[in-house]
Amino acid sequence: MTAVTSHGTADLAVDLAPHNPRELLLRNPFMAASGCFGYGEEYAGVIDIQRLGAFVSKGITPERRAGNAMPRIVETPAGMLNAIGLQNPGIHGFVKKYPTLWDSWAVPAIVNISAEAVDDYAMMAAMLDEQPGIAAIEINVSCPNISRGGYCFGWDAEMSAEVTRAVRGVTTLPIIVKLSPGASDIVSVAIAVEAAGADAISLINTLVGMAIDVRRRRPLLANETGGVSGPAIKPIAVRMVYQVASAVRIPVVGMGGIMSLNDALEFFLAGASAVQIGTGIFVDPGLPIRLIDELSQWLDEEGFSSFNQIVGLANVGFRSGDPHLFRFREASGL
Amino acid sequence: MTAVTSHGTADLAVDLAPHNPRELLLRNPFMAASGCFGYGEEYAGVIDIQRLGAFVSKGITPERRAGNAMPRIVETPAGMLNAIGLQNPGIHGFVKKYPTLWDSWAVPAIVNISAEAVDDYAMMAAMLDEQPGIAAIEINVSCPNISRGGYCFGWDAEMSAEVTRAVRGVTTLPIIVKLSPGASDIVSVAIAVEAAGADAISLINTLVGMAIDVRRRRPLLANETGGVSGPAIKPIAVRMVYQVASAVRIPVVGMGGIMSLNDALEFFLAGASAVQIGTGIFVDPGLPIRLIDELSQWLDEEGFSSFNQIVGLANVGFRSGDPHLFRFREASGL
Amino acid sequence: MRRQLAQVETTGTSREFESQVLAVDHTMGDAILLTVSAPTTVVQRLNSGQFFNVSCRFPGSFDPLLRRPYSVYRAHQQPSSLTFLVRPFGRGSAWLAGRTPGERLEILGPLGNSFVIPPRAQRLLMLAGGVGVAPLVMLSDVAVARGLDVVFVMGAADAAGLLPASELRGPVEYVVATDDGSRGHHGLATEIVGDYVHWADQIYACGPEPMYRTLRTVADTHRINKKPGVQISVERGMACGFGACLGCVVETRRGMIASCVDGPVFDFDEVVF
Amino acid sequence: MRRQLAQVETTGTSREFESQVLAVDHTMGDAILLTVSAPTTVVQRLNSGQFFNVSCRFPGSFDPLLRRPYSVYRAHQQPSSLTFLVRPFGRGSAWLAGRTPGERLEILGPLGNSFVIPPRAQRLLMLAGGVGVAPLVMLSDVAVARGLDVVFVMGAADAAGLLPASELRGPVEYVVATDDGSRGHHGLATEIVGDYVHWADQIYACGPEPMYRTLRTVADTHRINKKPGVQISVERGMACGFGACLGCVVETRRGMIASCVDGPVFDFDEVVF
Ligand SMILES: Cc1cc2nc3c(=O)[nH]c(=O)nc-3n(C[C@H](O)[C@H](O)[C@H](O)COP(=O)(O)OP(=O)(O)OC[C@H]3O[C@@H](n4cnc5c(N)ncnc54)[C@H](O)[C@@H]3O)c2cc1C
Ligand SMILES: Cc1cc2nc3c(=O)[nH]c(=O)nc-3n(C[C@H](O)[C@H](O)[C@H](O)COP(=O)(O)OP(=O)(O)OC[C@H]3O[C@@H](n4cnc5c(N)ncnc54)[C@H](O)[C@@H]3O)c2cc1C
Ligand SMILES: Cc1cc2nc3c(=O)[nH]c(=O)nc-3n(C[C@H](O)[C@H](O)[C@H](O)COP(=O)(O)O)c2cc1C
Ligand SMILES: Cc1cc2nc3c(=O)[nH]c(=O)nc-3n(C[C@H](O)[C@H](O)[C@H](O)COP(=O)(O)O)c2cc1C
Ligand code: FES
Ligand code: FES
Repeated sequence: MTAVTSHGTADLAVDLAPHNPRELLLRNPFMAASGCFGYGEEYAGVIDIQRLGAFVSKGITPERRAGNAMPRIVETPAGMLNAIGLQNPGIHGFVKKYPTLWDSWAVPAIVNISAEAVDDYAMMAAMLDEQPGIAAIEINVSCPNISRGGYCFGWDAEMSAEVTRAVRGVTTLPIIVKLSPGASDIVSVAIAVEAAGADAISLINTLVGMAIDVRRRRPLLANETGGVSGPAIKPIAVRMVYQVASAVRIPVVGMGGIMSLNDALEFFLAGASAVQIGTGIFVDPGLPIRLIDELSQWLDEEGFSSFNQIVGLANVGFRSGDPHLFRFREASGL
Repeated sequence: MTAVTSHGTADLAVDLAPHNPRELLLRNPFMAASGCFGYGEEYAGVIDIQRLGAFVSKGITPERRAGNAMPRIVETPAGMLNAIGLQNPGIHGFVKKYPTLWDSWAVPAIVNISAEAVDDYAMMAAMLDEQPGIAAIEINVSCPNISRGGYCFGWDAEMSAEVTRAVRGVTTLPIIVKLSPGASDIVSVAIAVEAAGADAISLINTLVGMAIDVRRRRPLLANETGGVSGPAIKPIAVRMVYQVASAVRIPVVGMGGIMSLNDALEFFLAGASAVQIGTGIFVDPGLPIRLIDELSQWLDEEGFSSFNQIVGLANVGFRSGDPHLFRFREASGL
Repeated sequence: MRRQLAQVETTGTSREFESQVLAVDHTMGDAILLTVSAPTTVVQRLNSGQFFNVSCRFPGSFDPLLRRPYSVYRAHQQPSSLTFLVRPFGRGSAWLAGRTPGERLEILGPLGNSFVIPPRAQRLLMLAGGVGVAPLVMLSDVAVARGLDVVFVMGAADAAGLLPASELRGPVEYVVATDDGSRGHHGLATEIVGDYVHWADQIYACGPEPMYRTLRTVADTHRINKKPGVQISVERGMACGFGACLGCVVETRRGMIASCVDGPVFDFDEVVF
Repeated sequence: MRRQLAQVETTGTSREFESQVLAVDHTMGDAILLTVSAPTTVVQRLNSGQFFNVSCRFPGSFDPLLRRPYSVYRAHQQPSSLTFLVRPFGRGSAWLAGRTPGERLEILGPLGNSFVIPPRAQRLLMLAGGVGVAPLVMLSDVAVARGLDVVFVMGAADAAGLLPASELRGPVEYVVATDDGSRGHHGLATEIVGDYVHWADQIYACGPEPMYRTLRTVADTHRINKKPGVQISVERGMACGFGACLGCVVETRRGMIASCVDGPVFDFDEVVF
């Protein structure tokens, strides 16, 4: 696959798995985020999905899930809460349909996997390794670890690394580990999953939130809590991308509230080699495709010949591998 | 001091330190948040500050601080980022002026203290214990612990408890510990500070965030990172209050993005015995006073004779002291 | 007019367009009729029951963030435009109801499936609860143009909340009920709908969830051999509008179904309340 | 008119009021003059250089969240009102510039200190950069009413960005500069201001930060014994407007000073750039 830019002259291509022989080459750094783009086909008649850098599927689980009761979404200030409950056909139902469909597509398709036990992650990854049409696996570690009393995998560096190692052991597919913003020390988690064999890191998943229905005197979501996404969380996401990008040497994929080229550039300059768009697609389905053209034009105007030149430009410690300096500055001075 | 409600018939009074003989009796559950109300005097000519339930001072540190370079604030979607850098006269400068001034006021004044070492917290608390005009101490644990490489006190249950114990050891003043939302496991921190002698818990402080100036290719804030406040963080705050209120038996003070009575009621129904308003005062200085009257009217309309009756109404596990059930549900099902 | 009843195509034809407010008319209570320009391709392939997702904020603001779905009340060919019935309720609809002619709106659609008039149906009964009247007005227009018989039952809190009879076109029997008895039957619309159930070949309903629960009882009481069929339009909070987020599902006998693509119109007997 | 120069009281008199847009007039470039109603008590105690914090969003929306500060361009007694000069720039000002007469706005103020005309000053030099012209227009009005001599120097990108001469009232010498040379001096306003420095008893400036940096050189070159004094109005992002958040500080020889209460007007020599 060679890089194709439709407008402008700058090279938009980016490899998200430079250390993996199977590589993960994107034509441009704009991806659709997990849970916000179904399995790609939902948007096939709406936008030219083949132009995307890549898309990530809805989270797949070991068994089929009916999802949570309604209501599943609530709007919050400049954002939304969702508690879909991972409604999906399960890995077995999934492999019957999508790998073959995606194999005929030009756009790289990435499968997002969620589980509550390390073995289940590995089981799904092993099944996906044999399938056609799959460009990479994104591991969602924002799940409760049953064997640890439901403590979230993604809050703990060692637990996140364990999942990564297990998946790495069963597949040569590029692996992106998607971090949870609930981790106090996101940098330690990032360093641990890098060491455990992740090809790239994506962040951030939603932050756990809640809204109360004052009239009915109960939480608005049937599930009580949900995940906050959208512009409201952008400053938190940019900060975490900035920190992680200066601490690891593998590519970082940023997301959280991207609604415009300026938002995407914040992530790129902070050190993201690509971005995912989730809630922004709900609000404006044409957004990711439009951003490809806008980025291309911006790079030309600013005199860059390649997208890679802007990654990390605003990040003094970008890929310095020294997380501690930054962590200290962050906690002080607020 | 007896409870006075200016409108309506419902009793709005609340005691935030029911286990402390010095008690912390508020006429109503509306407080001004630290860093958003100066030392009270700034708003003295603007609103009737004496009607507030209480107010919390700007964070005081062991030494005087000039604060960060500019810019110190940036607007974010439905919120703002601040990195003031704790500009304050230091505890010695503070005690020269404010305790005497406040002693002549009817409104309870609470001092917020910040430090980077356990001893410094204790030193400040000991000094405050002897002063007039101080109703309580709010401990801000969202600070880096110098002796632990800058790891934030508030992210760790034991470190937060240590600060609480040290302060408890030197003062009989009511102590409110203000938790950091950066803690992965906020419930453990809450339980630990309760055990260490806190009279009440307040939450949440700001979330660490960042914004990038795309044109200048550097972080917008001179300090790079700052704290996110305002409506954007409300769902996260409500969730944490809900969780903490069901896990501890001491009063919980909620805050984060309150802009209306409905917002305040979300916190009360989630289990907050009082709320603080920060960013909302910037946007609408009359807000906290207006909310007193609106709450009073709402309680009458809904047939409650006392504010205390609504605390925790939407929280099934309110003060059950069983944090684990909830923690599990939270991590699952997103 | 026949073209409006062609088989529904959902996502394949859905698209975003910038629209201009053409007119704002006051109608039932505080609700307004908002007429906005729309591409001819959109207006021509539209079916009754479909809806559009409208941005309810000004450019540069992200609050409120999500688009709001509005059913089509009427579509017009000259000029190519759509009319929505908007009741100011929360912050999105209040913003929308405050627009003035000439202002621009971002609109996405048409979305969703549509009401179906079975080939041999001649007698159509429509049941509207409050602002739920919107999609039934378009459906009624279509039925009248086809020469079908329509009985239109509407319920509202008071007389001001009722659709003015002049808004229904052609020979439609219009029966009303008000909670306060200020016009028509004193009580719920569901209390009078039973009178027409045996007459009707097909029933259509759009209103709040409690209305559907009462309708269930009415239907169970009056229908002997599961006829006539009932089609209802269900209201769910939505995010994407394309079946991608699964935030808007309706529990049916077939499982959790996205109401933005396989709804908002559902076979009443399929839905689990 | 003398009343407008009474000693400034800041927080004690500041208050929030709901205001109505009375007029929107087009002026320099895409900037507008927004005239809004204000209580007489507010208008009467106002001083030139003071500002108001205006909500730039519709009710129910929290984005953009913070109020925007706008200097008073002119105050009117009949009807009691204020005029702001608003240049659509980002999302807040673009929203504000899009308001139409009759709409309501939430306004907080007056805030801040004000320009001071020293007792014996007779010759006032004003230096305006772009939209920074706003507070100097009010100051110029006051000076003219007092019978003082005013030289008003303004710089802008091009002729369209200049304040029309007709907007300055009374006998004011108006000298302009444009970056593109389309009117007046071809270059920066700071390049011609030197000609008047020795003439002036007092200098007032309001414009972007780079203008102040150039002005520093001009002042250092032309001023022999630290006269005339220079008062500048400094622009800082603000949150509270009452000195409570310390988000708007200006670094001065006296330390970090809140520009919302002890500014926006500063003695130029005090400010550390
Ligand atoms: C298919 C369809 C057709 C509709 N047609 C019409 C119509 O013709 N006329 C009309 O006036 N209204 C119609 N609605 C309702 C409309 O979309 C808005 O919900 C309504 O106008 C209130 O929006 P608001 O912004 O004013 O209220 P808000 O203040 O945003 O919301 C009020 C309440 O609605 C719920 N809600 C709103 N949006 C969401 C969401 N995305 N997710 C979860 N819950 C949510 C919440 O419980 C909230 O408390 C339709 C809805 C659907 C689904
Ligand atoms: C005392 C004073 C008087 C002013 N008088 C006028 C006037 O008469 N006419 C006029 O047009 N403008 C005036 N301004 C500027 C005005 O307040 C707005 O900043 C300007 O209109 C741009 O706002 P916006 O919402 O369009 O831009 P935004 O898109 O919100 O902001 C543009 C940029 O401005 C900065 N910014 C804006 N607000 C903040 C904040 N709260 N904190 C930090 N940074 C911020 C940011 O860097 C941002 O990127 C004045 C400002 C001050 C402080
Ligand atoms: C409705 C919805 C469903 C989601 N489902 C998943 C999921 O299944 N797996 C996952 O890793 N992230 C999921 N996410 C998180 C998004 O992929 C993304 O990390 C988050 O929404 C932040 O990006 P945004 O602000 O652009 O939406 C979901 C988000 C939303 C809004
Ligand atoms: C400008 C600013 C300064 C603050 N300073 C402090 C502080 O000194 N100490 C502290 O504990 N919290 C401080 N906070 C946090 C607030 O007290 C509050 O916890 C937070 O802003 C969330 O509430 P809000 O959304 O209502 O503002 C500050 C917040 C802001 C916006
Ligand atoms: S709104 Fe997203 S699936 Fe229906
Ligand atoms: S704006 Fe808060 S101190 Fe000036």
